[in-house]
Amino acid sequence: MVVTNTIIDVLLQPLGIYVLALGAGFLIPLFYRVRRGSGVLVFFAALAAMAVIAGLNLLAIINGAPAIDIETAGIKPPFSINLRFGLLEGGFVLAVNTVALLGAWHYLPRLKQQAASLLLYLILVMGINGMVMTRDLFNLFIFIEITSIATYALIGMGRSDNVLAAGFKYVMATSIASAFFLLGTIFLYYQTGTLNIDDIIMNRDLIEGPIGLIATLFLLTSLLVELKPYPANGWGLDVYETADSGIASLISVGVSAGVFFALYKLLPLMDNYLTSIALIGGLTFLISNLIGLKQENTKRLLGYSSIGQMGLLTLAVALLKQTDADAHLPLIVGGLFVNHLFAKAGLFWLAGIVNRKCIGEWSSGVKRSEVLLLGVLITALVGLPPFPGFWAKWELVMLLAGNELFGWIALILIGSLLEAAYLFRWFSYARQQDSEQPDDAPAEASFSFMQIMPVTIAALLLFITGYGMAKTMHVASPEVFLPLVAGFAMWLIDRSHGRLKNLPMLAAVAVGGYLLTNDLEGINRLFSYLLVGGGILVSIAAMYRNDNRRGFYPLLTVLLLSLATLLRAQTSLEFFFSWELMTLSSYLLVTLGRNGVKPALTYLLFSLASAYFILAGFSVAYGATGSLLLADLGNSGDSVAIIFSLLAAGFIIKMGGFGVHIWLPGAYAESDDDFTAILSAVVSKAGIFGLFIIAAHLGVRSDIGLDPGYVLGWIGILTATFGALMAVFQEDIKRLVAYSSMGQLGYIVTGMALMSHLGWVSAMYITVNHFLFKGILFLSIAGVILRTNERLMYKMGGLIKNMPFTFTFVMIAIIAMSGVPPLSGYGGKWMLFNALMEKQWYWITAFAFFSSAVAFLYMFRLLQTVFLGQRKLEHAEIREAPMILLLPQMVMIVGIMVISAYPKLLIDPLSAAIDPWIANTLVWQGTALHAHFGHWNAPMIMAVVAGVFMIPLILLSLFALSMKIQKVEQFNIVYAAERPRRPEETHFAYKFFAHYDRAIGFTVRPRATAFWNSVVEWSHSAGASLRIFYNGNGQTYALFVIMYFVGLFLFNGGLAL
Amino acid sequence: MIKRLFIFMILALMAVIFFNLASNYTENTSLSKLGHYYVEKGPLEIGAPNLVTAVVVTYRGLDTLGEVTVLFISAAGVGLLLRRSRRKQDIDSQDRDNRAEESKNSHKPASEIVETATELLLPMIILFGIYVFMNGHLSPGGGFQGGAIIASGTMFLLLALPESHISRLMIAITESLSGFSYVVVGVLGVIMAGGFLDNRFMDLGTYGELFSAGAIPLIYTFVGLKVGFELSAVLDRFRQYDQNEDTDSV
Amino acid sequence: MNMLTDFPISLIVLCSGLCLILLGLWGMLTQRNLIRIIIGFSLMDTGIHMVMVSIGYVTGGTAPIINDAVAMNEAVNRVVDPVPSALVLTAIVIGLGVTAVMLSFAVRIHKTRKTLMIDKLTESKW
Amino acid sequence: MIIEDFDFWLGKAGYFSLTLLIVTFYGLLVGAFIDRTIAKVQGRIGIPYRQPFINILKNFFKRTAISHGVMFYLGPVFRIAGGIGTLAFIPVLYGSEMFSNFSMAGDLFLVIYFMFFGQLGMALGAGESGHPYAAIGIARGLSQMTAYEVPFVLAVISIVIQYDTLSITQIVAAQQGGWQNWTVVTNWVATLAAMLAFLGMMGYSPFDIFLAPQEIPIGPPTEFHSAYLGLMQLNRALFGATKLVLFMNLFFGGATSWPELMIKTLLIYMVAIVVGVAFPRFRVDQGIRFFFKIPTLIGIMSIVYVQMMLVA
Amino acid sequence: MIKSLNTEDTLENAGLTDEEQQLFSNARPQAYEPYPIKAVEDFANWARANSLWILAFGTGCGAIELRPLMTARFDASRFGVAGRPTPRQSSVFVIGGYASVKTLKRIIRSYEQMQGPKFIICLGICPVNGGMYFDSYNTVNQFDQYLPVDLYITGCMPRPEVLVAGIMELQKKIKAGECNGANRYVENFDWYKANQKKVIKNWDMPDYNW
Repeated sequence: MVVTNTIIDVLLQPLGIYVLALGAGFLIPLFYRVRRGSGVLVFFAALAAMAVIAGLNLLAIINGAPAIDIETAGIKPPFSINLRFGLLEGGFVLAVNTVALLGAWHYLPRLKQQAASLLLYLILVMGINGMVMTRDLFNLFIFIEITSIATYALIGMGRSDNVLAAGFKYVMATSIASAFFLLGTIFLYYQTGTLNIDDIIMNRDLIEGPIGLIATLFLLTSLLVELKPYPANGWGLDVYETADSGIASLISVGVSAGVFFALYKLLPLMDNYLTSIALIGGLTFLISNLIGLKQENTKRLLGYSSIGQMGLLTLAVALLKQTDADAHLPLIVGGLFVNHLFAKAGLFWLAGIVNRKCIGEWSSGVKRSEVLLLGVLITALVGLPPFPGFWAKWELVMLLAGNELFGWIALILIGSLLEAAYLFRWFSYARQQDSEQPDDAPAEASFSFMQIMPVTIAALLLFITGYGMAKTMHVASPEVFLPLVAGFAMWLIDRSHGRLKNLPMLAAVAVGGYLLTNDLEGINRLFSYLLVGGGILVSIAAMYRNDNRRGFYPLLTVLLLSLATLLRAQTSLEFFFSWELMTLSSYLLVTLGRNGVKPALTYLLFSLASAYFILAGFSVAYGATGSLLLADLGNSGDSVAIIFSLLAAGFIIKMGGFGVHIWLPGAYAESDDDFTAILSAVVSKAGIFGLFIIAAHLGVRSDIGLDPGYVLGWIGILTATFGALMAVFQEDIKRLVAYSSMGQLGYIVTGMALMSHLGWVSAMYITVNHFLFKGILFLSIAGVILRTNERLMYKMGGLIKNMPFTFTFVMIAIIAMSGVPPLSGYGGKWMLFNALMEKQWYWITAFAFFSSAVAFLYMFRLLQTVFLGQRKLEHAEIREAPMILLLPQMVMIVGIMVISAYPKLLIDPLSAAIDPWIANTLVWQGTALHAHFGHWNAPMIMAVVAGVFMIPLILLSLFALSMKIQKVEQFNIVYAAERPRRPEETHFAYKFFAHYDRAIGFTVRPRATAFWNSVVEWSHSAGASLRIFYNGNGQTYALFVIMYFVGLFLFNGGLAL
Repeated sequence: MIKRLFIFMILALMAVIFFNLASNYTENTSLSKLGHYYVEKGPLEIGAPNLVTAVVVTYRGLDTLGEVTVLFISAAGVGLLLRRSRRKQDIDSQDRDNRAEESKNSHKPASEIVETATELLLPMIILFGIYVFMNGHLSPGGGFQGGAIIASGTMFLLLALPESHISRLMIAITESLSGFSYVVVGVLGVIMAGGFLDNRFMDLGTYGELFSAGAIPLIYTFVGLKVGFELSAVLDRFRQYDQNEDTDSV
Repeated sequence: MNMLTDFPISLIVLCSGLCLILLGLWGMLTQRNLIRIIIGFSLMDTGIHMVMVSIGYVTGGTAPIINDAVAMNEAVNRVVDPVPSALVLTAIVIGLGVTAVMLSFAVRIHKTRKTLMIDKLTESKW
Repeated sequence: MIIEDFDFWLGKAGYFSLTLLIVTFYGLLVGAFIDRTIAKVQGRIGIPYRQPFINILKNFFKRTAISHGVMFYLGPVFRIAGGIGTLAFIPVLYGSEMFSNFSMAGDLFLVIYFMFFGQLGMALGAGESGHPYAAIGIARGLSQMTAYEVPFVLAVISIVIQYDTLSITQIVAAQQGGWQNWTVVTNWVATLAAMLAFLGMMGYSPFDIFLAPQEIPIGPPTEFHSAYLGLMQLNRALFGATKLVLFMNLFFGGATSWPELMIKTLLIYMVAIVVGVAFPRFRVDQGIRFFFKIPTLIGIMSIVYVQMMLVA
Repeated sequence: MIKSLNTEDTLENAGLTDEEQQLFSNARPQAYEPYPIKAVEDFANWARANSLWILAFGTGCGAIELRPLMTARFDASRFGVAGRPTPRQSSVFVIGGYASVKTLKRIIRSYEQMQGPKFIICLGICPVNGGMYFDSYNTVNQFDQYLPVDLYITGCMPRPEVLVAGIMELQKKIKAGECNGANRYVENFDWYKANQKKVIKNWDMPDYNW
């Protein structure tokens, strides 16, 4: 009994991992011979036990137990081999073993065909564990070799045609790398007389001279090459591409993790080469992601991504070491690692399950659950919240910023963006399933359930670790996660009836929004009315569609609540978290649209670019102030201008500013019609809020002067002008209004840029107004599209007869937008112009005038070609838009009317909210508002206009009484003495402003699109030219390995020897 | 050609690096720290006159276990790589006899001299192998060397008598059991002595005798058996695959 | 000083080992036949083993077997370092394992592709 | 507010009605005058002075009419309400409290923006008529509007800088004390830009393509007739005169009495007429480009000019 | 204010396809009464007489005589005459000589689109009896069979002076309240329409072109 207990004790030690793995490994062939099932059972038992042992020991360490040092042979190190199981080791081992267990599940159908493959897999995992835990250099070599050989064999097991060739290349390259490792080891032994890593590190002074340099570089090269740095990684890519998903995933996450940890262990020896390591890591990250853009093969794509991630990890660890930030290591490296581990492994498994060679082929026949998992995993991999990668990247960037390593930040962000580009491109393919498949047949479902389970668990683990990391970073407040929780709850009822789901969604948002925003004050509170209240108001209209709308309501819940959390963010981290959540959920919502997937990708990429600008801005701020509080942004001293510029750039991109607007029309046009309303009326306000934050904290408090503000003002007004000009030439109704949104947001940007009280009030006033009229417009358009099934305006016409209410609402919205008195638009324009004149921004004023004049063109076009003119024959019978669509519009009409007649109701709270930032300069005389230049008495204007409208109306009516007025039909027009033949001929709508195009159309040729297309093309061709090294020849790859060593040698002063 | 020139240049650079190594190398005049300890304490602590064995089996026992594992997995890997796919086997089975006939014809039977010599030499080779690993702690040699000698016997057998049959089952059982026993011995070291793979849970015995130095002879026996059978298995697999290929290509 | 001290015995082994490594690499990089590449690898491996052994040599040392030939008390000054010997033993076995796997790859490749030329195996690239 | 000062508002309304009558009357008269002037150029006698009045009366005395729908019906109402409203927000006579109309409700921006009110309403009415020519005419008119708006706004910004106010009354006040204080003298560049824009604004040749009587039978009002047309003709007189009053106020020192107003506005009007008689019609894109070239450049110069002037 | 469609008294619009029926109004035109107060009616007639807007539709060879009317030599604008490009705004339709059947169709359409009171002046001899085209296969001989004529100015071709005289004559008639051709047309609508349809074979318009 005692012996048994002792044995169990021994086995529960980390050493038990080896014992169990080896013991089981040796016995599996026997069991397998006896009965195949028992072999599999032993295999799983051992794997599970390995994970459990790691887990138990890690738990003990987390709970305060000291790191476990395992000595062998009863002799003290350095004279015997010892192992260490500390926090980091434990984490790595546990993660790897967990993934290995799940991977085995996924891999089992192939694994169980041979006893050898079972034992190889088991020992491979043990090898990785050994690499992580051992503290002996030569022992490390052995574990590397164990891992390598097991890998070789498992690769060779693959069924794909080229797997053998790929495997041979892999063997060639890694065997050279191992040879280097061995040489390095022996020469280090020569110099230090010991093999114990700790001992070597202690005696690192002995490593000197050419031999020391060369030995260290041998080790470094070997480990780096095993991590597959650019360009010495073609062999790895080939293996990722051709090998079975089970082994590819293990190579990508497990083996790489082991090697990475080995590198980390030996890093104290490499103090002099940290720059090289960082450079290699950084370049690998950047370049492999660049090359990935052009990749079509699913698994090779994952390969590029894997290599990129490893590059990032290498970069991170080198930089952390360089900046002596070891304390952050668990969070950053651990976070990135865990993120990569689960996400990449899950993706490989998924790729194996779906089994499509090219990412383009994912566009048909992929099950809904698989697409969902793909989305989750890709999201995690890209580093979006709430996954660990997000937190780790944030921490990394902040740390780098604290050490003013801004170049690296830029590199990381650019690389991340590139990675997001190709990964989400893949997701886009998967999203556009050719047809909505029926729910899977039950029998198949259970089978696919078993298959997909490991991937699901990986995804769940990502959520859990993400939450854990948030907890570690002290941001896991319930508030921050409320959107996700609510979204999850909505997801649970996602299968229920379409229209019914709206009510719980509204309730969730209302309750959640109230909880989140009821303690806000000042401008945030005003924004909360707009974002949450407005969001709810517009979302009511979503009920007009009765189809199931899978995914719509959960995502909408997340979106609206993340807007609420955005408002209550105190720190830049919370802000960024909510921002990313908003970006992500809105992206996914856009993909739900008719042809939304492609434009959504553009939207996402620009949004991510925006987010990364914001992140960069926050990081600079953190570097300058050392504080994450938004309130401290202003204390950034000299960096204020650059912070302001970065953040403003981010928000401008998100708002579709001039030049970076190309995502906007597509995303607005192709998303669901009611969601477009939310996107334009509500979500775009998040950018304005952001802009307000920076304008308030940076623009005013720190008095950065005019320059950035002036530039911002110009950007705003150019956005307004070109948005309007481009809207003029659209044929698609939604694109027209989308460009119009862009233009209107431009005014707001300009207003914000003014940094004056009146300017801000005008910006906020226009914001509210924009919410009202854009909400109406998009909802009306939703109704029109619902009834006509058309989006091209020239295919509509004369709908005023069928949809009088919609027409009226659109008309009022358009008058409110145009700025024609007496409706609310005028107030905004008046304040904006007055503020501009006060600031002496005359040229901007002129542009603003011009753009508001141009706006008339598209506004009229919208009314004319859709509602007026000739009705098409097929539209004769259509009905008014559904009541549920009209209802929110009515509310908003009332809103427009109220603020038109009594703008004081709106301006007073705005003014009060802005007052803490900039002293109030508004002068009220009764109902009249006086500015330096002019005055504005809205109620009086309203009264006068009503009066002067009545005079001719009465006059006309009087005369009309004396006439016989005949109501006529649409063809009763003068038509040069002929009769019209078809409405299409008589409806002037197509190329409505062709003459305008002839006059100044040259200003709006799609240069921005062309520019961004050329950027895309350029990056693709750059990727293509950077991948010429991957010629598929194993000898070339081997040569690169040697060249890496030579290069490192030369770079690190080899020439001086 | 340019590629070759390039490779030559790179290797020339390597040569320069190696020259740097060599030119800065000075021969050791005294033992390293580790070596010093082992030479000084090894005989007493471990009880094995052959210090290399002491290092291999005990001080760096984990390496040796790994090494055994490497062999084990490479044997398994070779087996995995050179396996015959199931489907092919089914097709083959239909006209196996046919093919066996042909394959027999394609190999000339060994001459009688060879056969006789084999019968004579093989037991001696194996016996020598056993001797080498049993005496590993006393004299140069050890489990690996002994195992290799046994495997060379197998090699000899296969070359001389290509048609001879080697029992897969026996190999598998020996392989697995000896490996497992090795691990068990290691665990016994933890339980009954200082640590994993500690050889001293058995009596150290008299210095210099065959059954001394604790568990080293035991371990070396397992290692020797395992190495021998594994290498044999590798050789056998290559042979069998080769035959398959021949039959396939006919 | 005589030639021996200028060129100690271990240096000769070391240099031979390094040369072998270079030769092996040259073979791996220039030979197109897989078998020759594997031979190149073996050469390189052997070279490394020689380097390892040479590192362990102590001037004038003998085999580290403490028996009648070498007394225990003076062993420290008379024997060579046992550690590299132990390491090289392991390295050899590992090299063997890798070689075996490489060979089986070559065999399989030859069977499925009917070629042993490495530059014919470039299907997966870019 | 309105209840409290009922008497004041009644007075305001009364005087505004008077203004409205005078300006409309004057606008019709001046229309006839201009017509006769053009006739003189062509060697004709031209219409009698009463002709515009008769035309309007005749249209109101039509006995049949058709309606294409509610917006068609309301279009002319919007149109003339725009005209009346614009006038309502302009102080007509300087120094006269009663003829300052409702200019305390807003400033120059209000006037500029309210000008669109009528155009927008009219456009909607014409749109509902379902006639393609109406839509074409509006499209052209709006396009041209965006173009002439640019030099006009630049000139307006220039004078706003000059006088440091947006209030029309104060702009007029600053020009009192002799012709040398008029904007046309003190800021002739801005006046030049504005007068060029004025040509487009008045819709005379060469910028009358949006009416194009033969090509797109008078454009937007193609379908309007009877009383609708009567209202629109009224508006044409009223709105034209209103624009003249605005230009007079901004650039020509305003007026302190009705005769002064009439003389000044007539002279301003003559500018458009002289140009209109002398030049053929521009195509719409030519017209737009024209405004974006020289007039815009002059407008930009006017702002530079006024800034230099203020510095000096 | 807007009179609703009188469903009992609608036109058949047989010339239209079913699909087109809904695109054209099928209301029957109605006659208008003079203003109940005589003075108002007289004043209105005076205004109508002094603001004669001629539809710019040259229907025959006489159209050439309309042009000089506006020039310096004749200057009809003295009498309140002006050309209008759209029938909606015009009050006078000058039939410029012969009316071919093809043109007649357009004349009818344009005339019906004019708003009452509206007047037709026939220029030349052709609308009276066909003139030199009396036996042409495609001109109508008696124009007043098809539309109500208020004034004939005969001759071939009458010079512009005569046209001016005719306009002055028309003014007199209008002032006297004698020009009610529009009402005649409405009152005898069916007769007129039958005549029109007799000569116009391809009647693809609504019966009354509102």
